[in-house]
Amino acid sequence: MARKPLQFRLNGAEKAVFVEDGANLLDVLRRGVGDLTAKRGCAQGGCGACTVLIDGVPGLSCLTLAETVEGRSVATAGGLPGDGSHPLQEAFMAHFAAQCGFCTPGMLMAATALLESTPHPDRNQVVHALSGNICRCTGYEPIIAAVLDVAGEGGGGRS
Amino acid sequence: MTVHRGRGFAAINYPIGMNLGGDPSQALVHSGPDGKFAIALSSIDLGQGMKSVTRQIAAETLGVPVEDVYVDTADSDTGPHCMGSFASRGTHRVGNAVIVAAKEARAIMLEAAAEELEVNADDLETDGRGNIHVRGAPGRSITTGDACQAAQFRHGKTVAGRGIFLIPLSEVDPETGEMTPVSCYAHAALVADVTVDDETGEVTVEQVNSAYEVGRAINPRLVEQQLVGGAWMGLSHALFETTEPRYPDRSHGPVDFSQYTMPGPGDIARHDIAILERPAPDGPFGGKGPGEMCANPIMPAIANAVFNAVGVRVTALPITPEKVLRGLKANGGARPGPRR
Amino acid sequence: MTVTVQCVPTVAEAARAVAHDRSARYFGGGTLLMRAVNEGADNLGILVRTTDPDLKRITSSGPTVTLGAGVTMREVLADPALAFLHPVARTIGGPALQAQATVGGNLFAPHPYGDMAAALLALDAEAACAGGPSRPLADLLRDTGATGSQVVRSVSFTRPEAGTFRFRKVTRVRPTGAPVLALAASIPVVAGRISGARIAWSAMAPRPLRAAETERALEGCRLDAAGIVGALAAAARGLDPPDDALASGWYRAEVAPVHLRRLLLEDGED
Amino acid sequence: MTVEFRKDLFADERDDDLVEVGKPTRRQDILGHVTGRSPFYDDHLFEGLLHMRCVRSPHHHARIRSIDTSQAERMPGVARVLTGADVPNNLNTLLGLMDFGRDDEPLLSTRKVAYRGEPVAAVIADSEARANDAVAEVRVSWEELPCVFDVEEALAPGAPVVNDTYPNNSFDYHDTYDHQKLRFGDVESALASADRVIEGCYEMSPIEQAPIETNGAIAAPETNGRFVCYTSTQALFFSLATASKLLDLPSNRLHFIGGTVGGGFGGKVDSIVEPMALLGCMLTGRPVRFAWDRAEEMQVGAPRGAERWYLTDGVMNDGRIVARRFTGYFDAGAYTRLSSYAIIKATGHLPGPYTIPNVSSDILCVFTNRTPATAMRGFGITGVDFAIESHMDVVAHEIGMDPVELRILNAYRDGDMKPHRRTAKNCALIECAQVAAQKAGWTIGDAFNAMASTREGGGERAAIPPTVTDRDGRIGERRAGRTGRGERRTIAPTPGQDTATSGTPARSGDAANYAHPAAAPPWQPGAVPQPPRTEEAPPAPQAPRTPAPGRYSRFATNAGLRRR
Repeated sequence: MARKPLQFRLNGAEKAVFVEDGANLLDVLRRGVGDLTAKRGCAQGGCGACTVLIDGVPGLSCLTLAETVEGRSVATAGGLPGDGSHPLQEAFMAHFAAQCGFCTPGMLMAATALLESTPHPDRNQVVHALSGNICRCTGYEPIIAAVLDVAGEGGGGRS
Repeated sequence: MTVHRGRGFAAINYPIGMNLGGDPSQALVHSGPDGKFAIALSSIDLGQGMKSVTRQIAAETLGVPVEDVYVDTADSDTGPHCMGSFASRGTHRVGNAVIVAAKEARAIMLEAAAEELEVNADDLETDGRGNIHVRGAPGRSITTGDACQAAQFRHGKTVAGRGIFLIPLSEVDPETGEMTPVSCYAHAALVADVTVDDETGEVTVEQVNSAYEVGRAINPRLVEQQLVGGAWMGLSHALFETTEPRYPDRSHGPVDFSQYTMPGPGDIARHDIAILERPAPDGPFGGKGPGEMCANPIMPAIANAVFNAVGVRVTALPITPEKVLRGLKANGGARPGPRR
Repeated sequence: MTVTVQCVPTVAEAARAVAHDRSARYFGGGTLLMRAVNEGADNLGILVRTTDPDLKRITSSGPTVTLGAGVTMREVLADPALAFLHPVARTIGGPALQAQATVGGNLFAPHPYGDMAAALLALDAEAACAGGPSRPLADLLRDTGATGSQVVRSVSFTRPEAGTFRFRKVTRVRPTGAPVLALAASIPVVAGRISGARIAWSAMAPRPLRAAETERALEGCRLDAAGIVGALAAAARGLDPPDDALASGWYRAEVAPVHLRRLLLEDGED
Repeated sequence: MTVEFRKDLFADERDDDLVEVGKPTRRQDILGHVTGRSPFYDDHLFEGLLHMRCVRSPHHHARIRSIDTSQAERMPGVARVLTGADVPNNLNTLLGLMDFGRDDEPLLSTRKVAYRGEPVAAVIADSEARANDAVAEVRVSWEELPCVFDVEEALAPGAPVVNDTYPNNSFDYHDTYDHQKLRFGDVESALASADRVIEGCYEMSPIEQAPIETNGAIAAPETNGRFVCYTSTQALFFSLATASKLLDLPSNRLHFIGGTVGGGFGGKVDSIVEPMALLGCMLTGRPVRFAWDRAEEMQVGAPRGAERWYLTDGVMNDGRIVARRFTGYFDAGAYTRLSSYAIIKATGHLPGPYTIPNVSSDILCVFTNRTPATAMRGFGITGVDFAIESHMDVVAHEIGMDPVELRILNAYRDGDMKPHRRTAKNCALIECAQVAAQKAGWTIGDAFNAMASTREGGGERAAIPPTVTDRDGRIGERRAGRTGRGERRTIAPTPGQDTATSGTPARSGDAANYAHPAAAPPWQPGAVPQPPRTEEAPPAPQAPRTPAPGRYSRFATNAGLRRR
């Protein structure tokens, strides 16, 4: 099986690996360079657990042919502060917006992309931004509330 | 086109723990040299909050701050036996096992403190903030850390405890079904408000009002997580999900999340919740376990609301637009019920 | 099966490479093919991709709009001159998928996908194929099938007059689920009468297609409840709506006139 | 969304003055979750990791004539191809750990398959892509068999036999019946004297647990002849013990690590991925990962099974429900897994949270040619709750009563006797109904608002009535259209009985006196059931398997569950 060299920036650090032909970015992140924060939920593009940012744009790493990120920047939840001090992380913790935690890294990346392009989204914009990310545990409401909280739009009407 | 409003009600109870009992769980508690505690379980945290609930139960029982407790789950070399995380048994069974283990460790900690303070251990109490006082004389105290250190380094005692909780297995009578299925029940009642489009059969849940009785909310936010997420899943079962959309025919079984539908963030209904707490006599601090029962009442409540809205009784889940539309056609149109 | 990826500089070379080998497939945005690779589909040998900048070109300022086949839904949404297509692009997956899904890929997406294809059919788009002449998109889709080997370079169409283009998508999951059905329409009204209407469906047949009988029934009619009666009666005629987990063919056919009516009478203000 | 705590209710039963219990403390694992560092099973990296993929049946029901793995074994990157012959103890039932039911399911099937997707071989290769390639090269010769999908059709005379261990297509309860019974009072007489008899049929759909993390495990050699297994299981020792049995390996050679799981909802108890990964590891000496893809999770991984419930209520015009009869069918799919047990749980749950003086149920665990069913959130309860609460609405509608008031009127209260003959306590249904109605602005009568779970229960409501039993549904009476109305006998309640075990009631014993439908041969004492057959006979009924002593452990050997 052919292997190709691949160089890209991951959370600001240069990475150089050999990848198998046809490999997706998710497998390269997880097994090639050891960033385990992007999760494999379906490898079909349907769950969003593997969402990363590619040059700042949200992308499904399972559907991204790894070689297409040559020379580009990839951001994962692994680039978020390890102490949970990012406002989104803090809001997810405060709103109990995670249960099993498997969808959380993808949710955080989808929300990061939204807030970078739209710092003060309304609820409808948050719903759209998260619409490609499935959460089986929370019923979405705490996640939406957490993102709105960071956006300064209040916590979703909690009494 | 007419969009009809409808309102449905349902009430349920739910058995806590594995049916018939016979499902023990165990816990091991021990203090490090400085009075920080580790709990070893083989129970699983699959999102329901096992680690967090047992941590609070252990801290309450030990009488130490929750920060002084860490729960480690599921290493078969170090964790004692647990039946598993299912059947709403985690809080009830594992929580009780943790209490037993924590009480044993607490007693050793208090004995060490008693020796240090030269009092009787029966006269000591913990304040939950890391201190052990002589009852009625708060000035005479020792920290839980110092007590644990003394136990290990001066008295040669482990500050540790073992716990198991078991409800013995019940027999089942073949002729009458007589048995002891469970020891306690959680309860819920729920009102669903829906709208039904009588041209497309589409059902939208507009509002949910609910009351859930959970025994004791060990952690109110974790209970809320279960109730909100569980009601979402129940709504999903009611209106969306099936692996076999042509059941019993096996064709068109979904293999991805495009075809296996669940409500998206744009489909969620406002849900206003009341939580009732009638402690279970045998539950840990009265706790039951809300994780499964919370998904159940909304399914029939939605079915009943659809009937109230348009007079179509869908008896097979999920209540798809197609089933509602077929019912409307069979009835010759919508037959709205009384407004409630 | 294990695959080999070839990257070539131009669309023309990509088209030649695809034509050269039966196991070769043109790799666009990857939302469908990459899934097939991940799942070990056994009909894939060579993936041919290209970095040809032509594919990303959008010409949207004049009366003729041209979208490179590699233009993504995200790029459509970023172009204010393409506002009439935003309701289409916005519902095709979440933002991450929108950043990968391309206009060209949507033309050949299997049922139930193909909302953008339906929109382009209603806009009477022409498709420019690599190494061939431009041809009406309707003809291309009719002849090619869902897994065609054509390499499309771009699609072009005449910018619709304000208020004449409409799009309606019915999903089980909001806001971006796969379609139960979708329909797009271009409804010019001349002197109070519909003239030259184009209606296209997705998820109502194995491939997106124009609703010829509905279009004929609308010709010369008023755009009101009485005027569209004939069109509604013809709504599902000539269609072959498939069964899937989202809906049965029966349901799709049953609600097609309902959604057509709502598109014609209620969605006009969008 | 709002959340309120009704601390005013049951306040006298509760100590609200605790330090840590009752506090909204953040989750212990939340920092790991929001940094992406929580260690799920697949987040453990191994040098030289191999990947496993299964060869699965394309047929719903077929005999396996032969399996040829030779071409697959020669494919590049392939380390090993497994078949059922490689599994040391290739027959199991999950509840064997509870000594409940007979072993009926192979890990890798060798003789026949009974559902589409059933695994018959597994390829281990150095990448998933190469494993997939080799899977396509395994040649299986199939002989398709007739199949049955509907639970009632599966019980009809002449239906194909799905599961050779249960040739009647139904699980055997107590070695006696094809169903689990509940008998309390005299339902038929009460129905005959009720003002209204209201019937209904309700169905629960098969549902996927859909955890975002699919089932998976990684097994690797540890030192000193042990194996470590990182797993997504919901039940660590359940999976460990199951692997120990299937692999015929002492449990202390297995080291299972898990506990941080990406959702389960019941879908991660079946303990398939662990023994498979371990077997691959044992036979290759290398770390092996077996992870289901999403399509497998949805269509091969066991769902919440379908259920069909027939309900008949006897109702008085004032809303009192005086009789309720259930006939329930659980669609187990091709193998037992946990369905037989769900039925016991459902039986103990009936007739829902209501005090009804006459209740009976017959619930069958039926084998069909579909994916085996297993646990899911609300296991054994969710489907019947949908049936009961839909039916309560039908009853309210039919008799013209407010649906909330109907529930409160019939709700169980502290001290009431439940049909499984245990006294109700700690009830709160009435209060939940009152609070939910109040929140929604749903007006109910003052009398109903004044009722309470703690009042007016017990007394006459604590009595166990004389109960009519029957011997309908003996094993072997395979037929559809069950009525639950067999020959009737009355057993008197044991005086003073409330929470004690009543013992086995006396039987008149003469089976020839019992009525049987014409379609089924009469049951004969001691006769081996001989259902109509359309294909070759299965192997002779197995003697109960005797475990090799000390090789693997059981969790329970109590007589209550051993009665099969």
